[in-house]
Amino acid sequence: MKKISSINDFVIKFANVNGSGSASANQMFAKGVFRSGIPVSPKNIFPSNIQGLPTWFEVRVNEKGYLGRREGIDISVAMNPQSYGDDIKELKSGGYLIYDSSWKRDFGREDINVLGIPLTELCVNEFSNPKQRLLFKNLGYVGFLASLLKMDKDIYISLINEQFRGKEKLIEPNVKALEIGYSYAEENFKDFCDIQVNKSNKTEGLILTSGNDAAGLGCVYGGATFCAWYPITPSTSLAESYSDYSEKLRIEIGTDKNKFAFIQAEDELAAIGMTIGANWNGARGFTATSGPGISLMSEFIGLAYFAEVPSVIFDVQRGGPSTGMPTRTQQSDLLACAYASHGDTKHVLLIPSDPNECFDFSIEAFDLADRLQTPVIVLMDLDLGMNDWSTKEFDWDDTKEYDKGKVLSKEDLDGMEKFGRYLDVDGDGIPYRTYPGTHPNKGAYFTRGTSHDEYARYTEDGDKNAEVLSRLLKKYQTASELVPKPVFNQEKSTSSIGIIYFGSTDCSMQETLDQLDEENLNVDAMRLRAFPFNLEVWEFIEDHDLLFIVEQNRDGQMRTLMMAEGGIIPDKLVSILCFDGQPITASYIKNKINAHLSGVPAKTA
Amino acid sequence: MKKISSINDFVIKFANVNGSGSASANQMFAKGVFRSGIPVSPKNIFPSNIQGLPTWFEVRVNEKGYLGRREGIDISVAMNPQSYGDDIKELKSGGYLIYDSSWKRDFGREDINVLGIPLTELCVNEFSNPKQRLLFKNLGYVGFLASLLKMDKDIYISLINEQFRGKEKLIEPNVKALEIGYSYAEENFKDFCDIQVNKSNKTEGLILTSGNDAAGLGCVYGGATFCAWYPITPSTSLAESYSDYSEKLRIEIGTDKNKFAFIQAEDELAAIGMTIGANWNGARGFTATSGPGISLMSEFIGLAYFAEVPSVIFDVQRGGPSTGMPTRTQQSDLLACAYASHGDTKHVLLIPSDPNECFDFSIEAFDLADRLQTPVIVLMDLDLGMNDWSTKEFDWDDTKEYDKGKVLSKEDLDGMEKFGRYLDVDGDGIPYRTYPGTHPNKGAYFTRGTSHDEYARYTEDGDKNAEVLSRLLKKYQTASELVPKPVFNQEKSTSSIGIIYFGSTDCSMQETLDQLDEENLNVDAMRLRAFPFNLEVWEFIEDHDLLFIVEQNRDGQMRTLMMAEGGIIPDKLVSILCFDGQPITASYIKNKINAHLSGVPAKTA
Amino acid sequence: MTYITKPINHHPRLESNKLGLTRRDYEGSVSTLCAGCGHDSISAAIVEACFQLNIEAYRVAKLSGIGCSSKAPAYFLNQSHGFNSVHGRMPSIATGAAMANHELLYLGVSGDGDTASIGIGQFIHCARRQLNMTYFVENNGTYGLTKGQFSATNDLESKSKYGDENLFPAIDLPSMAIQLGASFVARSFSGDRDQLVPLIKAAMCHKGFSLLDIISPCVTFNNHNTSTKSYDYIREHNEALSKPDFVPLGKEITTSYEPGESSEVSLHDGSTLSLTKLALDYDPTDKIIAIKKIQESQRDGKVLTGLLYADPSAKDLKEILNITDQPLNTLTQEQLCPGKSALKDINDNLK
Amino acid sequence: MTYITKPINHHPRLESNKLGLTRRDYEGSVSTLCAGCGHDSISAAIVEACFQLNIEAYRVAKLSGIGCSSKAPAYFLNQSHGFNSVHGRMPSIATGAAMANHELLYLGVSGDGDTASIGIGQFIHCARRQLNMTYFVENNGTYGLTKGQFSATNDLESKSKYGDENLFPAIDLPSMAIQLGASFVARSFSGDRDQLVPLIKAAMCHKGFSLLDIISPCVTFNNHNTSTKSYDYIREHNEALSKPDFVPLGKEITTSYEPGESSEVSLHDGSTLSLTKLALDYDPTDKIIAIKKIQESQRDGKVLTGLLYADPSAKDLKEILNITDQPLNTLTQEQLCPGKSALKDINDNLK
Ligand SMILES: Cc1ncc(C[n+]2csc(CCOP(=O)(O)OP(=O)(O)O)c2C)c(N)n1
Ligand SMILES: Cc1ncc(C[n+]2csc(CCOP(=O)(O)OP(=O)(O)O)c2C)c(N)n1
Ligand code: SF4
Ligand code: SF4
Ligand SMILES: [Mg+2]
Ligand SMILES: [Mg+2]
Repeated sequence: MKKISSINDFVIKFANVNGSGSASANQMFAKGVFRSGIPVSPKNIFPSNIQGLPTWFEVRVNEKGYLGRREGIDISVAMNPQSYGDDIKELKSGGYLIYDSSWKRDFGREDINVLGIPLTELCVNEFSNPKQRLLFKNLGYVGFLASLLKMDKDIYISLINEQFRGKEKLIEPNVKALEIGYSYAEENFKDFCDIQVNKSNKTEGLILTSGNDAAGLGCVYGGATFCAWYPITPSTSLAESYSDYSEKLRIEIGTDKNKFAFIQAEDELAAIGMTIGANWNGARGFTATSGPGISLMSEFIGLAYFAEVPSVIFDVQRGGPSTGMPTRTQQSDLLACAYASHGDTKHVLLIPSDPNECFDFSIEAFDLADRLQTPVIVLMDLDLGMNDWSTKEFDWDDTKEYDKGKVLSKEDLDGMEKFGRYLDVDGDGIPYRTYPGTHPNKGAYFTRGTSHDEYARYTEDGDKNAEVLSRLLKKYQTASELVPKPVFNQEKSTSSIGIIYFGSTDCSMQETLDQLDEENLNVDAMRLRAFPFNLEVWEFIEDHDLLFIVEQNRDGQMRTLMMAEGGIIPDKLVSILCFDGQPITASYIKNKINAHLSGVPAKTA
Repeated sequence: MKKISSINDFVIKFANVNGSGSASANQMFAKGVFRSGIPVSPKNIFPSNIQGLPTWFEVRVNEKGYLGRREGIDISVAMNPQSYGDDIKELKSGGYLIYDSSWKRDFGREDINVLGIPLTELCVNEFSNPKQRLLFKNLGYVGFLASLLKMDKDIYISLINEQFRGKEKLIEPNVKALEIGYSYAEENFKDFCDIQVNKSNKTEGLILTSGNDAAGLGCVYGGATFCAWYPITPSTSLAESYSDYSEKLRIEIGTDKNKFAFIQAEDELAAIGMTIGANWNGARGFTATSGPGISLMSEFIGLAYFAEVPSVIFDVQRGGPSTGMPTRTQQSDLLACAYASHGDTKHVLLIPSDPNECFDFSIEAFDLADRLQTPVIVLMDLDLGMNDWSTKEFDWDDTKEYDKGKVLSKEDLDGMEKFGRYLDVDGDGIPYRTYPGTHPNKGAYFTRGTSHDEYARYTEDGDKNAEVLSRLLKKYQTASELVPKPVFNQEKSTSSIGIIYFGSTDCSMQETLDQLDEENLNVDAMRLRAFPFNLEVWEFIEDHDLLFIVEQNRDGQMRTLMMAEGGIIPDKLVSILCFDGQPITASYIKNKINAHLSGVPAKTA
Repeated sequence: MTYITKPINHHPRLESNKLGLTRRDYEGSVSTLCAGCGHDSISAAIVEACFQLNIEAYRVAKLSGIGCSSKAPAYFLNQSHGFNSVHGRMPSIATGAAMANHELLYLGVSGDGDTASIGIGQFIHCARRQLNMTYFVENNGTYGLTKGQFSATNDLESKSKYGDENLFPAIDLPSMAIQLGASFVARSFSGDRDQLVPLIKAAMCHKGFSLLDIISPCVTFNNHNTSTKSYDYIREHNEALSKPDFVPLGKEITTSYEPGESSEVSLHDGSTLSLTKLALDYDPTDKIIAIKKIQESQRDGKVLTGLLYADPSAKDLKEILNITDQPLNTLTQEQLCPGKSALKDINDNLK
Repeated sequence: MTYITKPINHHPRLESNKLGLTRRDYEGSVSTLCAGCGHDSISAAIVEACFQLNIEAYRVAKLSGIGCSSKAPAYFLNQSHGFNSVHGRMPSIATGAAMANHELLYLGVSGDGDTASIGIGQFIHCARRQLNMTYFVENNGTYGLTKGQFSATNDLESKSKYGDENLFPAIDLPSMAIQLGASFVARSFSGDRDQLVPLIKAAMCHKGFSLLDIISPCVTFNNHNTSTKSYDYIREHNEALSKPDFVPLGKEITTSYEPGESSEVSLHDGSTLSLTKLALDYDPTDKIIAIKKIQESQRDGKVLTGLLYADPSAKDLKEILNITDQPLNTLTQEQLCPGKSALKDINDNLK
């Protein structure tokens, strides 16, 4: 029998039933690999449902640090008879199938290695409480894998100990469950598997966390004191991360009171309204949502744009349109965000590509919003937001100071002749603002979404209003200079072919680039990190004759933005699109590029 | 003293106080000119307020039928001392100023002709009721003008008679008020004025009405039985027109019951939801709104797109962004409408350019929505919607049949093996639908905004969902073949320069084209009437080296759509933009074109 | 999802009703809700009510928003058209649909999140317009589908699965509906089928807006006062894990008690719910008394169940708007289009 | 608009308060509302209340939605920051603002359209959260700014300026607010300054959500029962015109009556409004009684005015959320940023 053989480089997929407690166990498995020093990228593929439906958990283990999704499964932990059919199909020839052999089964494939462990039986024997019997099957297969892959069991025992700190009585049964699986494998499958996890040191300086976790923490570091949100997958855990970290890091010593306000709003319209209200009053506030929420917020986003109130919005994108695929990933809200709301509007977008950057860009978002006095939308996606990534440690420079933008103090006002809220004093399109309650008789003004003049007075004079609208374009120009610059994979462009990509695509792109390099195809690559586009973006485009632009949506929305904003000759922008809700893979991108270059359509559709 | 001299070609502007009853009188003046056989284009320039603020009413009288706004006022009827300053400024040298000389005034300009009529005095003498004294000043100056411009007084007397049909006791005092002004002019300014209205026949086949009136009537003719709306300027009168016409044309004989439902919703989200619900059930339903409403509706528009429920939405655009300039005109909701909602979406837009076309396109909108099973947005603007235009008579062909699209009857279902709501049976991307309650055991399905397969079953299979999304692109392609084609000003393109324009810009554009022709500049022109763009649009673009695209917004939104959808070389698309909330003028367009061609920036900014 | 997780509930008594249909003919697809979810009990009660009323399923329209509860319409009446719309906006869809064809029976299914938070505006205005529909609130005091946040109907100071305390008072939908002019308002409990089925039948037969506020416990994110019993072990386990993702299989909670009586129901988390059934002599036609009763029971920590208020003579929206008896969606072009002749007058009027 | 239409209302008594300010110091820009609009009377009452309470105007934030009423904040307290937001969404702006700085005094001004239709959801949830603000509903039963459509607080069967009949029952905001947990709820009449000013003062001093539902007649699109008196001629004239655009100049309607008494007020269209003031011995601390009273008066066609309900000991949102006493918007970077040192632990936890 052929056996896949590999060290520290494989994909393992767990098939479970939703609500059976598997997610935590699977995550623990991944963390164990990570602790062994090998980068992992676990991905949770879950239904929009709470209990009883199939759910999968795919972990790519890769010592080189390729963290994008990869097609083909090497090891399948098939714990859900409902999905056996699908699970078997995906398994590569020579792969390993692990299943609960309490009920024996023939899987009808000769080219795979089937490993049975009678998990249910073992747990029934060991545990009396029926809930425990169910729950501990999960840790059972984790133990089984630890032995199979020749991992250090103690890593898992410490993980259990850490997890149940404070609930010590839970440690023992959990460890016991782990041991059951471990021993069973030791006894029955010793040295069976040719895939191994060998200790390495490739996770030094890395942490394992999700973009939502990182962004929530970034909001704490960025000085956000206010969050209003409405639950929606996949953004919910971002708001929760902010709340959890705040509960730890933002309690006033002595009084035990909160140095933050966290409000579950009644809907997205209220969430964004509250966010705008808080920022208007000088607190840093944000909201987090996903596609449908962006649609609902769009009237208010237009208000914040036109009345020039800072506000930070996280859009963790999911499969659209409409309710769409709430538990799948896409990058399809670009247009909805960039031009949100009726009338002429343009918004600042930040697009991080890994949790570390989610942390940094959250902080940056508040600075930019305050500096530019406008909504800043941080565009993430489900894959980046909800899955754990092996990412660089968070870093913070204690000398960094918040940029609260152009805010006039009482003293500033005292020294002023006349305050004009919307006067372009500095020629950068950004006016000065005052917080309510600053000065007894100076600096008060009316914030409004109706047409207004430089002194914030209501006007129906079309020319005056047109001046304000034109100044907003100037501000937008300023924004393009302030937002994060693109990241280039090369110091200097040397090819006539360029690749443009952004967001969570990064992890697969790095692999694609290496593959292309191996094939001796010289390409330049640029990762966009923000909208409006800065000069570097246009230069890169200018410098290349052919540009692939890789997006996880149907309509090539980033390409639309580039053409709309930059006057790019469209023929040179070739879209590579993936919109099936799965994270894009390196081989998909590579195939599409090769197919275009060779004139033969790629096989993968 | 210089006097402007002109027959049937001038601009008169009335300056009044809001809420003083002037709008009806001014409208009557315009209608009198129209009845004299000369096309007019009255424009109401009103504040977002109910009473006490300055308001203007500008009437262009032009025998050639140029109905766009024109700069420079020939006659000013200055009834509002608050705005004397502005009103005087706009008056051309040699122009005529009419004012209420009950309070004498020196206007400080030597080059204009000042005509005083002591209206307040005259009315106080004639009427005892204080409300009447105020109200009848308006008819007083109408009478004055009738004499001054040598018009047929009887036209106004019939207009009064018609207006107060059913309230006959109001006729006499109104006529009396008219006579007061008329006699005063006869006595004091006989033959004074060199501007005259001479009877003509240029209004044959024309009517004087607004786009909102026409569209509301079109909805009646188009078979709409349902309207849900929420009041918002400038779309309110569209819904009201539908209701008024329905009250007349849609009452069931015998029972006196309504063959329509008209619901003032609690907000725009409800209005669009109701509209979708009605269409889902097979009735033709619509809603009418303006910018902020579109933003609020965008979540639901995405649902209708993805679940493929027909729905018709009128967006009567006003000055944006945000609450913006609610009583001014713009064409700035193009992007918000074309790509409304998060995720990948594209919507069908119809863009009429005069009330006659508003009528036709309303009818067309229902056919297209039903045929394509998707939202159709009719994009109008305040100028087109709320102002009266001299437009072609409405026409209806009694042989025309409503196209209700692909709907399966009970008999159809009986003859079918298996019904698949989202199956692309005909290869045009448009599936078949069933109305609820059609068949006892066939054809029922679940309409949803979540991902679904061809049988309308919920699915989380990304490939299946991607297939549906791809089919929607095919449908969009079909749509481009079904929507109204552009209108060309020439049979064949003969120039290398083209002009692209749309909507209410048409009236000024015709004048521009004639002016350019006089200057011997040969240009081709195309009026867009719909999105997605059809082949003819692309051919026109292909055929020209330089294209001016004229829009009443800041960001060149139509240009963005063309570049995004068509892969147009951007350098060849030159924007001419006007976004001060006033309807664009012929000379503005002409100046911009000339300036570009000569390389000298135009003076008007 | 095509995976089958739970067996279809086969009714022992396969008797048929006047239409010759069995209960099975009123069922829907297999539920994907958690085992023991109250919402499934409500679906079963709806099936029973339709069976007993001899309803033609294809003349029913099932409408919902988004949430576990809003998925429920897929699990009953397979022969009915369904519309699973967007979060909180089912009432507007229902309004348009019912105006287009008033002859269908409209069942709206919503959750407490869907109704009392994002959807409260549409709920209020739909009730106020007296739309002829039966509006089910499958009320579990939590956001089931998004994993257990508090909803606005949750009781003040009750605790979540994760130990958080609810800080805000509950919105009482029935008293709100009564004040707004709804003409049929009842409250019940998902597990009290004896009370529920007749109430559903009555609501379906009522002309005008009928609200059924049905307490429907959520197995997974149960919302009632934490009284730490058997559920404890799992709760603790869940709290200790970073991704609490274990849902123990629950059983349907049922109860049965007489008018005028009270019943203490044990919930999945071991806490209790105190139900009080309106006495037989309660007169549900006086709004003022109804609201007072509800408020008093609230003050006393009890949940009043039964038919709280009804006005059998109320007009519904179709009548209020004086709409023709022929469904609007069946009017023909001849009935709708005024034709060329009528245009002449209109054109003339505009000259 | 820079045009001046109405003279600033010069107060005869230019006395000053404890801060040394006169009433004029509390005024705003010149009103652009219709002459005689009730909203202007309310602005005047707010000026008076602030003057009497010695409020520092710059420590007040004035928030509103969209509508004639929502323009009103421009017409009082020129030294206060104002936020004229979007239609129906002022409560969310207020919530965010008040959390950012709880030390300012928040005055929210809204209309009945802004609150009871598009804004009912935010109104409800803001009340339920006990936000510390005074919420004014300048209630005229109509959509003034969009020219006279019925609002959801309009009485059933009353007629519009154009003769249309209102088909739906009125939403009663005070009883809704009381049920939702608002801790100060009062109703008054724009023209009853003797009642209004003390109520505004009390509401401003109250901690928690205070609702002032103030009947504020609209001169132009008056909404009460058509009793065809002097207004008639103009109404008829307007109906006959295609664009009814004449607004006769109105006078402010005032009244003054004692607790326990009733007052019949003639409105601009000649119809009457029947006000009843709560008696001196009315106890406004019992919710159940308050709601019953309101309902009974409604049944009898009367409008009950006065302080309907108050709970002086209620907590407000800031307390409920246990937020620090230092306004959040004044916390410094040192107080907010956990710094590099804290990151080490966090990073370690994620390994
Ligand atoms: C606009 C929008 N916001 C948020 C969501 C996410 N969401 C889905 S269901 C739900 C709450 C459901 O709660 P409830 O109505 O009580 O139903 P339950 O699941 O408890 O039965 C939310 C917030 C969404 N789908 N759409
Ligand atoms: C989203 C949105 N929809 C509609 C409007 C139009 N609009 C402006 S004010 C108003 C109603 C105002 O009524 P109310 O709140 O009662 O104020 P009033 O003018 O009567 O004082 C409406 C519908 C708007 N500005 N925004
Ligand atoms: S999460 Fe709660 S409401 Fe949702 S299906 Fe499970 S038990 Fe029912
Ligand atoms: S229309 Fe009515 S509410 Fe608006 S300002 Fe005039 S009187 Fe006041
Ligand atoms: Mg719920
Ligand atoms: Mg109002």
